[in-house]
Amino acid sequence: MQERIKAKAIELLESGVCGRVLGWKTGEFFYDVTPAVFESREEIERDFVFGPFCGANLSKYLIAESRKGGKVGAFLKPCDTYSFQQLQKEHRILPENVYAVGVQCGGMCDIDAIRAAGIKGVLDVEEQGDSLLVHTLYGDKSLDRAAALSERCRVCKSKKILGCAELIGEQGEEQPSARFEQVAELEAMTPEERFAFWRGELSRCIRCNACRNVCPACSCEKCVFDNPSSGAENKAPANSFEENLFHIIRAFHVAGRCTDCGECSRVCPQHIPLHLLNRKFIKDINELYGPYQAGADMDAKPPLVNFQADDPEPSVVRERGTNP
Amino acid sequence: MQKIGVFVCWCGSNIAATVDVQAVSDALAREPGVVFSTNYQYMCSQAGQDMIQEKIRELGLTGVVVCSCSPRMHEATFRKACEKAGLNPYMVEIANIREQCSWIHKDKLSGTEKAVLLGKAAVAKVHLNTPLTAGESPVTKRALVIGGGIAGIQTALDIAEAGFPVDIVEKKPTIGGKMTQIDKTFPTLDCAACILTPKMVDAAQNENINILSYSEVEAVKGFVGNFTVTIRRKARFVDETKCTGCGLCTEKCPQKKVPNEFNLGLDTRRAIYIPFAQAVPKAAAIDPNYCTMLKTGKCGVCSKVCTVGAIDYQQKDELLEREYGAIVAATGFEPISMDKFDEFAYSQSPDVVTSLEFERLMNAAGPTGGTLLRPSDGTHPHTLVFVQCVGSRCDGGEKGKPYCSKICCMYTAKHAMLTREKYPDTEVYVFYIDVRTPGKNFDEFYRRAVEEYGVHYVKGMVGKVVPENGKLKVQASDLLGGQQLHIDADMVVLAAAVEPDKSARPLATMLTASMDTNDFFTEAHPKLRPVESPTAGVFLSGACQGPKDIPETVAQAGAAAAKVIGLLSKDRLTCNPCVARSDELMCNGCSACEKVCPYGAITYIDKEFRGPNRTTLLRRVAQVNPAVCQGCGACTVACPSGAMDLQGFSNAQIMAEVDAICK
Amino acid sequence: MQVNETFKPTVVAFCCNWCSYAGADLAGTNRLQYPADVKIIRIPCSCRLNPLFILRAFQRGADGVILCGCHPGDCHYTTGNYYARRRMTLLFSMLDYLGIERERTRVEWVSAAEGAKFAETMNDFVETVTRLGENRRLEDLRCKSE
Amino acid sequence: MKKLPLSQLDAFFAALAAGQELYIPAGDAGTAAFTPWREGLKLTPALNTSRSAKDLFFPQVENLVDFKVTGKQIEIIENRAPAKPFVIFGVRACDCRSFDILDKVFLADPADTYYKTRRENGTIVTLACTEPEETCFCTALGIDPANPAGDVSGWIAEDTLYLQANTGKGSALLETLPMLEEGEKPELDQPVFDRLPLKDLDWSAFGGERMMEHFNSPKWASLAESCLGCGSCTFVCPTCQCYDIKDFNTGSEIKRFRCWDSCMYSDFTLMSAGQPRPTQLERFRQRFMHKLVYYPSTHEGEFGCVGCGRCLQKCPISMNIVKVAGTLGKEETP
Repeated sequence: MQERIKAKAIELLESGVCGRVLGWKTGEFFYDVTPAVFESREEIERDFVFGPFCGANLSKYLIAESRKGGKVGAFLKPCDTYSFQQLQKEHRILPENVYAVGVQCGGMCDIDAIRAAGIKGVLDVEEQGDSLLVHTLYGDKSLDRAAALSERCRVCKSKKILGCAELIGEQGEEQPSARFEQVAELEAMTPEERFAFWRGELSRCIRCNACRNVCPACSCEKCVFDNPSSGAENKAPANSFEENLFHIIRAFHVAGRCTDCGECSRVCPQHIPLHLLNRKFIKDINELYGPYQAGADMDAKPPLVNFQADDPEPSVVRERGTNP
Repeated sequence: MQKIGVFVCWCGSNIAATVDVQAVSDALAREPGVVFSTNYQYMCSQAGQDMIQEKIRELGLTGVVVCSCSPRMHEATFRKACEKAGLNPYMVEIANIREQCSWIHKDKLSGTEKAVLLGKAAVAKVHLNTPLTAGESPVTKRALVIGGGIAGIQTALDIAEAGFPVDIVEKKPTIGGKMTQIDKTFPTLDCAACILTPKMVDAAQNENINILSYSEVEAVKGFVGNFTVTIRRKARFVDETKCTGCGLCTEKCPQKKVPNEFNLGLDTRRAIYIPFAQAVPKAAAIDPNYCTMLKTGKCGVCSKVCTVGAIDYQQKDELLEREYGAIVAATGFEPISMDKFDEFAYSQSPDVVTSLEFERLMNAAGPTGGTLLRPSDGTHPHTLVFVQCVGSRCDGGEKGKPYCSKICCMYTAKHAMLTREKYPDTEVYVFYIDVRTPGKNFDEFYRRAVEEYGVHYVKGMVGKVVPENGKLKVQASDLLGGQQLHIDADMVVLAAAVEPDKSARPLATMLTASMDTNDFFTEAHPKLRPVESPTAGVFLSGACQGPKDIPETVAQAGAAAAKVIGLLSKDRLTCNPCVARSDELMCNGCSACEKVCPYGAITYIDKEFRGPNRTTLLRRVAQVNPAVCQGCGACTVACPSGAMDLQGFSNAQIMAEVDAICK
Repeated sequence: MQVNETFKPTVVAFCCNWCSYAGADLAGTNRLQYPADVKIIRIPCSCRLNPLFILRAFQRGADGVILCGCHPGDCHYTTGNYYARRRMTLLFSMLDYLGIERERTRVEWVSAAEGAKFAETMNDFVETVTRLGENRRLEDLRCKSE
Repeated sequence: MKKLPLSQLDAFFAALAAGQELYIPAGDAGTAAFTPWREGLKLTPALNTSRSAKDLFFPQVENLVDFKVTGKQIEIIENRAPAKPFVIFGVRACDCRSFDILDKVFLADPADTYYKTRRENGTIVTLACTEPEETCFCTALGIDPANPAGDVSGWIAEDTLYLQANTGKGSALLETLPMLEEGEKPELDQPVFDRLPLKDLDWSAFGGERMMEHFNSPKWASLAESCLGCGSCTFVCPTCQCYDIKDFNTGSEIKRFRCWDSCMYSDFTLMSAGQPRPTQLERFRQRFMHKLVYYPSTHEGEFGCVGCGRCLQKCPISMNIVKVAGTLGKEETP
C-alpha cells in the first residue's frame, strides 16, 4: 500500500497534475508520523510513509492548502473523505485546487492504546496477522491488533471513499457500527451518575485546544473562545463551569457538521473521550430528525439549518424515559 | 462610558401602587454610567417627554432608560421624543415594569426588587447600544385583499378610489360573500341584495380593481411594502373572458343533483353553474366533483350549447406571482357546524334549520321563492321556535365558542318580526340567555318585535327538541316564569354561533399574522390599532378579526383601506435598523446563515483581505442586505464564529441583560 | 425540605417579541399573577436565542431558563421557531447527557393571546425549579461570591 | 539514608499527609496526575504524569487580585490563597530539574511572590526512574534519572523505598516520620538507560551562540507547516512558564487571574499594534528558539528542556523538540 501511494505521489508531481502533495512523514519512531507537504521525488522516497499509525485526518490542512495557489494532491482515508466533502459544502476547501486520492484503510493503530495495554518503552511493531509483535526496551510483547486500534477504528462506520479523483485500494461500503453503544450506556445511567462521569472526564481538561485545532469542523477564522468580544472567551479552565461551557458549545457548534472522524479524542493529551459528546448529538439527530451523516451527501441540508414542521418538541428531553 | 438618564414612570397608580418608584430611581442612580435618575407620574405625557428631552439637552445624555409600560406600548413614543432632543432613537431602552411587574406582583417589596433588576438590565443594555440609522425600502404600490365579501369589496373600493391598484382574491366563483345569502338587513329591513350587488358591480367595473375569483393565496413572501404572493387560480373549466353569463349551459347540463351551496343545500343546482343571478364575475364554473365529462370523459353538453366556446375541459390550475405593498385579510366567517348539538335534532329533522338557512327560506331568490314552507313537507308552519346562542357563550369551549357571536340577537329579532309580519297566523317564540342590542336603533328594533309584532321572548334555554308525528316537541325552561315549557313547533331555527372561515388559520401562518385562540386575527392594539395586524403591512377587515354586523364591517373595511392608502402613498419605507450584520473579518463563508435566512437577505462575495506578512487572502464572506433583513436573528445562532450579530439585540447586549438579571 | 421554602430561584425567561412577550404583556393586562422570580428578556424571535445565553444565565446564577416563542407555524419570521426548536431540543438533550437536571430548561410556545398560558407556564416552571433547588451542576462559584 | 518496606507505603503516606497536604502521582498511564493523597490512593504504574509537576508551584489558573465594584466605588482586594505547606512525592528527575529552570525565571528579581510562596512551602520528594520510556532523553541533557535531586531523593529497589534527605527541609521532613529505619540502598545496575533510543541526542549546535543563524533557518517552514497551533506541548511541558493575565467580570467584581499561555496561540503577546508573530511559523519558532537558544543564552548554556518526553507523546501531529533539534542541528549536506 505504502509503495503504491508513494508511486502515485511521485506520479502526481512529475506529471504536473499537482505542484505538491499532502501526506504523512516518518518520524523518530515508527508511530510519530507527521502530516507533511511533499514537493519532490526525493522527499517522498525518503520520508513519505503510510502505515497503521497514519491516523491524522489531512482534510483540515486542505482549507489552507487549497488557497495557496496551484493544485495540491492529497491522500485521504475513508473517514477523512467525509470531512473533505463536509468542508467543501461549507466552502472552506476549494475543490478545484485539490486532487484527492482515496486510500483504503484497514483501521489505524494508536500508540496510546498500546501504552494503555501496559506496554512500556515501545521501540517497534511488527504486524503478524491479527496480532502485533511489539519490540520494547524490556523485551518483546504480543498484542491483539484489535486492542491496538484506536477507538474510532474499532467502531468504523464506513470504508466508503467519497469525492476522490481516484482510489488506491478497493472502494468500501458503509458498515454497521457499534459507535453509539457507549452513548447509550451513558444515557441509561442516572443523571447523578452521568454528572459524576463527565465531571471526572472534563475536569482533566487543560484547555490546550488540541481537540478544537485538529477538528475539521472547527475551522472558524476566529473561534468564539479566542474572541474577547464574543462574551464567551475563555483561555483556561478556571472552574468546572468553564470546562463544561467550552465542551458543550464546541460540540454544539459542530453538531450536524461533525463527521465523527474521532480526531478530537485521538489528540486529547488528557484522554478525554470527547467523541462521546459529538456522538450524542449525532445519535440525537439520527433519532429525532432521521439518519444524517455529515459529509456523506453534498446536497443534503445539515440538520441544524433545516427543520420539519412536525419535529419533536424540546419537551421530548424531559419526557424521555431514560431515568426518573 | 455612556451618560445614561433613567426615567421611572408611575403610570398614575398603575406602577406606583405596587412598585416603590422612588426606590427604583434611587437604586438605578447608583448604577455605573447613570448620571440622572428620576421618577414622574406620567412619563408618556407631554410633560414627561419634555422632561426627558430637557435632560438629554442639559446633561448631554448618550442613553436613556425609561422604566414604564411595555415597549410594545410606548417604545416608539419615547424613541421619537429622544430623537427630537437630538439623541439617536436606538439609544433608548424600556424596562417593562408595568405589564411584567407592577400589574402581576401584589407584594410591593418583591415588585420593587424586580423593577430594580429590570431597570439594571436595561441600563446594562444601553451601555452597549450603538446609534443606529434606519435604511429605506421601496413600496410596491398595489394592494391585495384576501376575501371578496362585503368587507373585502368595501376595502378594495376605497383603496381603488384613492388611485391604487388592488386585487381581490376570492376562493368562490363569485364575490359577495355571506351578505349575498342574507334576505333583509337589520334594523332597517332593506334588502341585502339591493345594497350589496351595486357594490359588487362597482368593484367589477373599477379599473383599479382586479377580481381574481375562484382563487386562493398559496404562499406569501417578503415584508411590508414588498410582499410577493403566489395565487392559485383554480380551474373553473370556463373561460371567464369569453363567458357571457347567459346561463344556457346551466339549464342544459344533465347533472341536476348537485347540492346548491348558495341555498345551503336546501335545493340543487347543475354541475355547471352560476352561483346566483347577480354573481360577479357573471361567469359559469364547472364543479369537477360532479361533472360527468370531467369524471368520465363522456357528456360535453355544455360545450355543445355554449355559443361563445367558453368551455375548456382542459383548463388547469394556474399559479400567479404578484407583488404587493400591503395585504388585507378579509376572510370573513362561517356559522359553526351543528353536529355537536344533537339535542336540537338538527340532523334528525329537516324542519330544524339554522338562521342562515332560514334566510334562504325567506328569500325571494331562495329555494321556496320567498314563501316560508317547511322543508320536510312544504307546508306552512304555524308555530316557530327560535333558539339563540347555539354554540355561543359556551364555557369550556368543547362544544361551542366562548364568545358572543354578536349578530344573532338582532337577526333573530328580524326573523321573528318578518315571520309575524308576513304570516300573522304564526306563533313565534324566541328563547334567549340575554338579548343584546347595543347598536344604533337596535333596541328599538327588538322592542318593535316584542311590542308591535307580538313575538314571545322567553328567557331560558331550550333543553331538547324531539321530532314526533310531524311536529317538533320543544322542551324549554322559562326562567322568569319559573316553569318548564312544552311547545309543539312546526319549525325550530337555531342561531348558530359564527367562527372564522377555515381558510384563515393557514393564511395567518403564511402572513405570519397572529391569531387568538379562536382563530380570529389579532389586531396590533385592541383599542388603538384595531385594523392592523401586528405584522407590518397586513391589515384586517371585517369578521375575520371578530364577529361583526354589516355596518361595523363596512366601517372597519374603510378604516383598513385608509391604513393601506396611507402606506401605499409613501414612496419608501423606513426599515427597521435592528438587522443582522456580518463581521467580515470573522466570517468563514460557510453559508449556514444563508440557509436559515427566511428572506434571502444574505449573499456572499469573495473579498480580498490583508494577511500576515504582506500577503493577501481571498475569502468568501457573507453580506446582509439591510433592506431585506427583518432582524429575526436566526443567522446569528447558526453562525459558529459569532461573525453574524444582530444590531439592537447583539450577543453582548443580551448577555449584559442576562448578567444584570442573574446577579 | 426547609431549604426550598425559603429558596427563591432566579428564572430567566427569553420571550420572542411578537408572541410570547405580547403574551406576557397580556398576562399583565389581565393581572394574572406569577412569581417575581421570573425576569423576562425580550428577543426578536426564539431563533435569536444562542445556547451561549442559556449557559451564561446559569453561570451568572440562574436556576432555570425558559424560552417562549410563537407556536410552530405562527412565527412572525415564518420559520424562526422551527430552528429554535431543533437547537433547544439538542442543547437540552446534551445538558441532560452531562447530568444537569433536565427540568431546569424548558421551551413553551405562547401566543400573543395566551396571557393565561404564560402565567400558568411561569407558575409551573418556578414551582419546578424551586423544587429542584439551587443550580449546582452548572454554577460558576466565582459569580456566587455573596 | 532511610528506608521503608514498600508494604508500609500506605502508612508512610498517611503519616506524611497528617502533617501537610501530600500529592502523589496516581492514575492510569496517559492520564496520571499529581493527586492529593487520601486513604487508598495508590502510586501510578506509569513512569510519569500526563501534566508535569510544575502545576503545584505554577498552577494553570491563579486568582491574583479582585476589584470589587459597589455603586460607583471600586475597591482592590488582594486575593492570595493562604500559604500551606505541602509535599510532592514521586517527582522524577526530569521534573525536579524543571524547578531549577522555573526558579531562574520566577525567583529572579523581582521574585514572583505567588510562585515563591509555593516553592517555600513545598517539599519535593523525588523518585528514581527504573523503567524509562523510549521517549525519555533526560540523560542527553545531563540529568541522571537514577539519582534524582529534590529535598529528598527516593529510590525503590525490590520491595524497599530508600530516602535520602538533600536539604534541611528534606531532613526536617524525614524526622517527622518514625516508621523510617536507617539503611543503605544497594547499587543498582540499570543497563536500560544505555539502550534509550534518544540517549545520544546531540544539541551542541544550540545554545546562545548561533542565534540568528537558527532564527533565519529556512527549515522552520517545513517544521512548522503541520503545527495545529494548539497548546498541548506547552501545557504538558514542565519548563514552559508563560502566562497571560485576564480579567473576569462576575457582575459584582472583577477577578484578575493569571493562566498559562502558549506561544503557539495566535493571541500570545497580542498587542494593540497586532500580533508580533503573525503566522504559526513564527510562533512555532518562538517556542523552540526559546528552549534551545534564548534560554541558554541568558542562563549559562542551560537548555530550557529537561528531556521528559511529554511533548513527544502528546503532540497531535508528533512534532517535537527532538525532531526540531534534529532537523535544525543537522549540517546541510551540500
